[in-house]
Amino acid sequence: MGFEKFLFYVFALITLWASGMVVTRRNPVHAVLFLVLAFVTSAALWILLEAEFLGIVLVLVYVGAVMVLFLFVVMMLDVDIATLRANFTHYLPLGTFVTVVMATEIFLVVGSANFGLVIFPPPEPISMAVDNTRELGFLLYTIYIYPVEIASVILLVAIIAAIRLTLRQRPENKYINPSVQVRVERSNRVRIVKMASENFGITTSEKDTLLDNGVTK
Amino acid sequence: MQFDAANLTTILPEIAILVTACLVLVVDLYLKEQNKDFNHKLSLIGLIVAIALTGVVGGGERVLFFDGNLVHDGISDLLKGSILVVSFFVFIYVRPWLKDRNMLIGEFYVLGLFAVLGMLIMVSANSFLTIYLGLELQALCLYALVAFDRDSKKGAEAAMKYFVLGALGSGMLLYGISMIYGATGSIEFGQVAQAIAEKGISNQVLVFGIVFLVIGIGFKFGAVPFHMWVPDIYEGAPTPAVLILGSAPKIAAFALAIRMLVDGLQDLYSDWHGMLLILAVLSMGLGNLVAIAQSNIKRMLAYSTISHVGFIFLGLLAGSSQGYASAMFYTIVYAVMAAGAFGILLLLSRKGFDAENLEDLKGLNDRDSWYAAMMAIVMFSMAGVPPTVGFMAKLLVLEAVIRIDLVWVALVAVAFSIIGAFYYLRVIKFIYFDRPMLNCPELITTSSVRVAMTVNGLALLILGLFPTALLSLCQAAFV
Amino acid sequence: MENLYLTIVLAPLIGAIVAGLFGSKIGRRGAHSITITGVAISAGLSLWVLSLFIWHEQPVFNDAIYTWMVSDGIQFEVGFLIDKLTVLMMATVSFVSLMVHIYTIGYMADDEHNWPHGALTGKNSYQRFFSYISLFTFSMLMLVMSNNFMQLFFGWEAVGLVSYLLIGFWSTRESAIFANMKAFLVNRVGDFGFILGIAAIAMYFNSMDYAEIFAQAPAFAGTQIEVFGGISLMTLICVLLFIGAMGKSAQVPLHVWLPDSMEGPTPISALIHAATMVTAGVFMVARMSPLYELSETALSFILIIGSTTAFFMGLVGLVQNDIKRVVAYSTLSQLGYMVTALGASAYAAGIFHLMTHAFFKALLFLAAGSVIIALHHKQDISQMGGLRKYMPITWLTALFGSLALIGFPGFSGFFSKDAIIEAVNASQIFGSGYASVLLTVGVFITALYSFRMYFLVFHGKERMDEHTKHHVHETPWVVTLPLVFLAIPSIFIGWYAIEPLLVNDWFTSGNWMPIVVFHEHDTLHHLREHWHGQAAFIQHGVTALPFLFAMSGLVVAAIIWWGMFAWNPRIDEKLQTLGGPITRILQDKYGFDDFNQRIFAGGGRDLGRKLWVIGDQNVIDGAIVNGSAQRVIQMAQWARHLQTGYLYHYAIVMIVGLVGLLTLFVSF
Amino acid sequence: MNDFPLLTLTIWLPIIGGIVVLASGDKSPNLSKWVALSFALLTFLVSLGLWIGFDSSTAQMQFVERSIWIPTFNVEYYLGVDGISMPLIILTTFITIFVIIAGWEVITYKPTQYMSAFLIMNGIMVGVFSALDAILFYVFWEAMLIPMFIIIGVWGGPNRVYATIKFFLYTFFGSVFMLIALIYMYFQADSFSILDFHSLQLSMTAQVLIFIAFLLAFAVKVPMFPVHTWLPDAHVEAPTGGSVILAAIMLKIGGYGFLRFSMPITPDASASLAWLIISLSLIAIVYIGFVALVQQDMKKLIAYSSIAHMGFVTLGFFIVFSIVQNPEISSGSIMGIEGGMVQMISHGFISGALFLCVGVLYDRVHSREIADYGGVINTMPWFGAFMVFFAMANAGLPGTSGFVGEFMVILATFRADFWWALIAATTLILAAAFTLWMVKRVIFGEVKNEKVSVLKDLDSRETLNLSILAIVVLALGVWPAPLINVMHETVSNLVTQSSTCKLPANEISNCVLMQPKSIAAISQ
Amino acid sequence: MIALSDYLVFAGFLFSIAVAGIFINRKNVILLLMCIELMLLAVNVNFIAFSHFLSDMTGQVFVFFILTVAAAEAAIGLAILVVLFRNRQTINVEDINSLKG
Repeated sequence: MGFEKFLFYVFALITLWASGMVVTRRNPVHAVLFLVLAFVTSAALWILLEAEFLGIVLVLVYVGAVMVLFLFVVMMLDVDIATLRANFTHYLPLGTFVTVVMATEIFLVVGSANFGLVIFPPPEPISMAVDNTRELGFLLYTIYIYPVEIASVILLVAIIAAIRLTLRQRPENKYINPSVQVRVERSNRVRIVKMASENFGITTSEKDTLLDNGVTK
Repeated sequence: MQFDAANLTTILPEIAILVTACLVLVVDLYLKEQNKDFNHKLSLIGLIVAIALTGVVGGGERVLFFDGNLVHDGISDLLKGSILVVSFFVFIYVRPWLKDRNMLIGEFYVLGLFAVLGMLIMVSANSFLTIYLGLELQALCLYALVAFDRDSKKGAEAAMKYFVLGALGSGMLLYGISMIYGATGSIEFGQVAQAIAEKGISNQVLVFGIVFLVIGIGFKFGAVPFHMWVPDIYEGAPTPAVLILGSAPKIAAFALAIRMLVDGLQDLYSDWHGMLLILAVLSMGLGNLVAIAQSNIKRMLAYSTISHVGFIFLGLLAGSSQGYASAMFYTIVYAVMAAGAFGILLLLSRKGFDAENLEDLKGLNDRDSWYAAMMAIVMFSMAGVPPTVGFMAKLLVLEAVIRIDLVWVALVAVAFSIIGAFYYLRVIKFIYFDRPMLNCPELITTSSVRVAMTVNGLALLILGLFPTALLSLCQAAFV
Repeated sequence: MENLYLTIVLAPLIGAIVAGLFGSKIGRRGAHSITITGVAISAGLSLWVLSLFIWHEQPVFNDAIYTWMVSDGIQFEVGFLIDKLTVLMMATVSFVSLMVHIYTIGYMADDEHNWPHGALTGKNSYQRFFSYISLFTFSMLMLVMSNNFMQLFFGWEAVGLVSYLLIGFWSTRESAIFANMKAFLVNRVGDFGFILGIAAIAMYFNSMDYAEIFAQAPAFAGTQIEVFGGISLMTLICVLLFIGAMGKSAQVPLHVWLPDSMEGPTPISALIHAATMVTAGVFMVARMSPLYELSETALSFILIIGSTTAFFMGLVGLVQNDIKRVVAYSTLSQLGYMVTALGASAYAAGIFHLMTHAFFKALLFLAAGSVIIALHHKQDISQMGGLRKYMPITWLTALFGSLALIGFPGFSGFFSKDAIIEAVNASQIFGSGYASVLLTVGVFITALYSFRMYFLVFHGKERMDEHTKHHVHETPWVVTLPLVFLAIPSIFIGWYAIEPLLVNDWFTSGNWMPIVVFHEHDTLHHLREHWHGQAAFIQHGVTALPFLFAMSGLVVAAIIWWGMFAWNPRIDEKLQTLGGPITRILQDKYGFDDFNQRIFAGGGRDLGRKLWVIGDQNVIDGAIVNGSAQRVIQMAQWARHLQTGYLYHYAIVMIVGLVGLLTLFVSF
Repeated sequence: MNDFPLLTLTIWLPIIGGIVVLASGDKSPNLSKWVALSFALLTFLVSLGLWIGFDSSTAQMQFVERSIWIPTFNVEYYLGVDGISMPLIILTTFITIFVIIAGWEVITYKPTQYMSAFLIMNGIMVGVFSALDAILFYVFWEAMLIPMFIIIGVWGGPNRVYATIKFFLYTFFGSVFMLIALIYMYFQADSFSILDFHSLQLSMTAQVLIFIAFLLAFAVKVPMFPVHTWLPDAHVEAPTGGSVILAAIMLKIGGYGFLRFSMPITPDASASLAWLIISLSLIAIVYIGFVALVQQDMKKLIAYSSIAHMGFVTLGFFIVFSIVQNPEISSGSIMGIEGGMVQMISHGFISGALFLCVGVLYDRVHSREIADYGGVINTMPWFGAFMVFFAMANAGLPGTSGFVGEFMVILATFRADFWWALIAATTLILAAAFTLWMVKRVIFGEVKNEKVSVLKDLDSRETLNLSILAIVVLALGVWPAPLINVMHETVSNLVTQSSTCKLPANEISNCVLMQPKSIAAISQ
Repeated sequence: MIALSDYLVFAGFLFSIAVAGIFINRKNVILLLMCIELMLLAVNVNFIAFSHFLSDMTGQVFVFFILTVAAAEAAIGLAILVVLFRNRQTINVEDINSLKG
């Protein structure tokens, strides 16, 4: 067995193991970390498949961004592990059964009967001249321009939605609003009132005026 | 290769919506609390423009654009038009509700419009990629809309469920797509069909993939057993969100089915026919049955949706252009009915109170006999009682299945529709036979809503009496 | 002539309508004058037509007035058949009716007393009564003048309706409205058979018209049909029709309604339940003689039923104390005589007795009524007596009536009854022996109960209370005049009518024979052959057995209820206790009423209740309709629990669905 | 005359009227009442045009209007009447007038909606009778449920919800299967025209299945024996007008369906299943007769008597088949159907009138319990007179229209079988028994309680209503010929159709009816 | 050499594991999200493998978009999660069943 094949098995097994860990770990932080591992190894597999760009992207974007986001959320919602003690034996029989059935069915379909080397001989290794990334880019901006546009909208939506859902000013915590501070005027702060001099026998009209001036006796 | 401007003219409606959405997004920042109404107006204008543009660019032969990523044909025209119109009504209905809860903010409209955009994209998609992206665009907006009321526990829960299950569904859909891609080497429907035709009879892998696709479709429609999200989301989500995701997206889902199964995999009809049959029977059965047990009207309508989906599938599984046309007719009609039904619910709600239980409809006839009549029409139409259009729709799909000698399915269908009639009648019972509860305030309604609701209700009647126009459109789409 | 006949029929109808609808406007005088005019017109015309038939060989009229409908080729028409038989009936009916009309003026004069205070029904009851009896006259005429079965049935039921209305006239009396319902229902039992008979005729003759049917009848004489395991068609038809007659003419066992019908005002007891309506059955059978002649079985059936009625109902008359009921039972027994005559194919004799009976029985009833008026509506003969000197006319006429009834030589009843008895003796068909015995003995019974009543009412010392005795006096002329007018024919009509009717083949001669008698059934030939005039007939009669029976009955009655009664007023009760069980049987009228009440009325209601509760409420509605609804709802309640609300359950369901579809559709 | 769209007018005039009245709202109820009444009268007058212009010498459809409605399934707007439907249409328009009048002062809650409901109902029912396109027929047939559902539910008695939902679902249940049958036949005939269905060759199995589907629909409507339980409830709870329409017209639609669909379309199936219908009818006559006997509620009693009477209708219709199968019986089949028809018409008037009578009492005392009455005639003599009259008509007294139909049916039945006729004739006793017993307890006797003692006699409105009906009942009883003549041709044609074998050539051997050749014998 | 089937089987198992994860995880919503990410990963592997063996770039393009969408999905999903947590102070799946029946 060639070196490639060896690599394939190593990475594939690690990925499967890691993902198995992901679904069994009770501690979300561990789970996320295992997920990261799974992603990294599968990225390696993609590179084996001559999809370098995607492999890199997977590591950068996914591991770098999405997984960090996951971690961040997990940390933020400080879920105490105690309550997450699982008793997942309850549905285990059914679960395993169904999963096994599904796995075997998938296996039967995608097994070498349909996709063996006979039917799908391995393609000629692409020459170094051909740049996977460039090709991809070329396709994206010619044939797949329309999907790219849609994708951009999707990302926009994601931003809007995320902000709308999470960003909120709590009334209870006080914070400074600069624009209000700037727009403040003198009249809002000080008010000058005329005081009448101390003399008795005031006419009612004067009294009114005094009262108008806000003097209280 | 040079870029053809014709590409852009065909997607003018989409562009219009997109522009409107962005406009709203920006303008909203500069609007004061009191004149947030402008968002509303702007969105409506945008929709009208889009409708107009659909009319302008509509018609003509079936042409591919964007190197086969987008198709423009009768189906897309008709479905786009109906999606836009339905959404137009929807936006009118939701306004008072939002106003009462001063949620009349830009994001709602932005998300709503983007959802519409997503549906438009799905409708005119010609490759698995495009359709998937459209789907996701729409789905993401809807997830957000369901959770839109940030302080509602139920809303959050509903959103969570919707999201997780939705993601699961699209994951399966993708798996199926990957299989089809693997088997045919293409993701463009036309080429897929071609490849299959060359390969000849269906092979294992394709069927395997189709199963996943059907699941994706079933999920979008909410067909049993992929319906579990429907009732919870309908109940938990704020009613405007339900209104949006309960009406037009069904049309989009129909497009999903038509594009993938018919444009792409028509040759494998014999394979997916059976799957749809199972889903159809299950949906009609469970939907009608469980709806009886509901006291929450939103939930009841959710189950009724499921049962209607069963009927739509009947049309699809007929596999003939006749059948597709009838299914299309049914879908559009259903969208209109749903819009009307939830519109009434919105009317009955007011600040701090959502009309959710059947009791909330009590004595509607005394409170406002006109809206009562409209609701009655909607209900009878859902129950499929002539002369409302609901009957015509049922008639067409039954006709389609009997045409392929599935009389027993037709019998099952009508048998369940009898059960179904019961809960629709119960709604009418509350509207007409009961007196309103004490201290229930006057209905606060705007003239625009009244007009819209009137059009909506009477449309069901008129379409029932003169179905030819819409029907011939549907059939023209499938020649 | 058609218009003439129409006038005869319609005149009373118009009177009825006017008096009925506008009674309150035209008032009492208007009401009775218009109705009486109407009836008088038809009576006069009928008599005139009769005279035409007697002396001027008036041709038979048989034609349709208008076509009721045509269906399936059968003509349903309304038309008249006027022949000798019909005119006789017309004359009798309209004449008696006229008398009753006049009499009613007096009888109903103070009808207000019969109504509770403030009952609006009592307000115009006088006019209503007149309108009813006029309506009755119309219906009865329609019945007798009809020339087809459809119209016959119409008249048949119409008279039933009027009798229903009149028996229940005093609608506030529980007994009255019970009696009229009973009468109607029992009659309906008869009509049940009658309509089936008509249906049979319609099926085989494809016509409703008498003439056509009689013409075709002989052809069907031999026809057998497979009902009741093979039976002659004619027998079936005749028996079915006769069941109708049993209802109308109160033959055992459908007689139960007639005694109760005495709840109605006396005039209608006279008119409807003695003179005319109850004889409709007799008339019908005579009319259908061409059919009945074809079935001896039916004739025997009639013979037996009739004679049984004649004898046993007479017996019951012995123990009655209500003056009207005594007369009612005598009516039953006399009807029995007529029917027996029919059974013996002596249709003419039957009709003859029908006529004479109409007069003297109407007379008796009216006399009874007059007594009742005089005693302020007391009807118990044990509370009467010695009325002879208070109301001479009534007394005399009643005496004549009773003599005629028991068939005292020379009186009309004598001729008709003797003719019947002779005919029955001459009859050869099955059951004739039984019949003749009963009839002959029946004569004794008749005399006994008639004169029991007579003596108790008019002789002996007055047993009524002082108050009544103080007021008792002869009734006004409107009452007595009809008595006199009826007394005359009761005495003489027999003498004059017997010769033409029975001897000179009035019915059975001419090209159109109203009554057809086959030679082998001709039981009157003996009478005809040995006819030497009325006097000789009387002579021969007084030597015959019936006369002896009658006389002995009279004598016994005189001894007991006149002689012995003088020194022991309680003799009547004594005798009845002496009778022991027999009396009891007679008093509860052989238990017919109890039986019907318990079995038919009660049983029917119980059955209905069971069907309703078990069938409708429990099974159909409970189990099936609502039951299935319940099941559905239960299923729904169960199914909604599939929606647990747990996210992972939803996911599981989706995935199970996925796996399911995979396993189902992917071929591995 | 025939080019003028008279039928369309008869259908849509009242519907438009209903909408007008509805739109007028409850602001000026009196005005809208008058509007409603005038529309009803106008409709009646228009429908009289049908009677006048009708040519009773042919069995052809008349006043035909035909235009495409839904091209794709060539569903047509196809109207026309023949001797069977025309009288029923007139009955409908006629009865509606009385219903409107009857609700004049009684209905206080939303009277205009009440009136308009009945007007719309009127139009729809005319549509049912005049539709010659199956889908059109079905649309009207189902649409009819909506107003009735509302009427019972809104203006009904205490238990109205149960009753009306039961009514709706029962009928809905029956009719959906008919829809399937219709669509199935559409694929055979490639048209929804009922007349094309008539000339359709169907295999025995197909016929039987279609027949059963129809049976479900029509038997529920009629209603026939096992599926009758909705009627008493609906009647009891419905307002007077509702009961009248139900009894007078809705039930007839079931009978009409048998004549228009079951018998001509599936003659062989009908012939082989006639025994079923006949026995059900006989059961209805006897069983229901006994049940009616013990009812405590006047409306229930009348409702049950309606069922019994409709039993006569179905009996008369299906007796045809046992007659035409029997060679030595020359005729009788026509009489059966005509009898059934007459029975339907007359029952329309009589039961309607009886319900009006009950309504009169109910409006005064607000009770339908027989026990709450007694001696009514002492305070309401005129009412008593009418009640007794209609009761007698209900008991089938000759001279009233109630007699004609029963008489003809019994005559026809006798031709088929003595025992059937015997059972059928028991109605003479049973009908009289339950009707008169009710009359005895309600009308006659001494004044039962003070409620009765203060009753007011009929006012002019009620008197008008009842007397007109009484006149009609009497007229039909004294001279039914005009009615019969109108339908005669049609019926004999119908007999021809339903006695002609429609099996395909391969099954022609096991066909009990006559081959298409020797028809002449029957329909003379 | 590595056959296409190897990659597909690998992806298939990955997919199954993700599904199983959804099954057996009754507690933490975040884990559900991660399972979904795994599922998408499996799909991506499929696509890339196909595109490699079909030597057709379309698959990679598709993957590119899937990644985009997945990122957006993750963002929104987590946002919803945050909302949920704010409202209910828990993300325990077993506590989130107020909507049912």
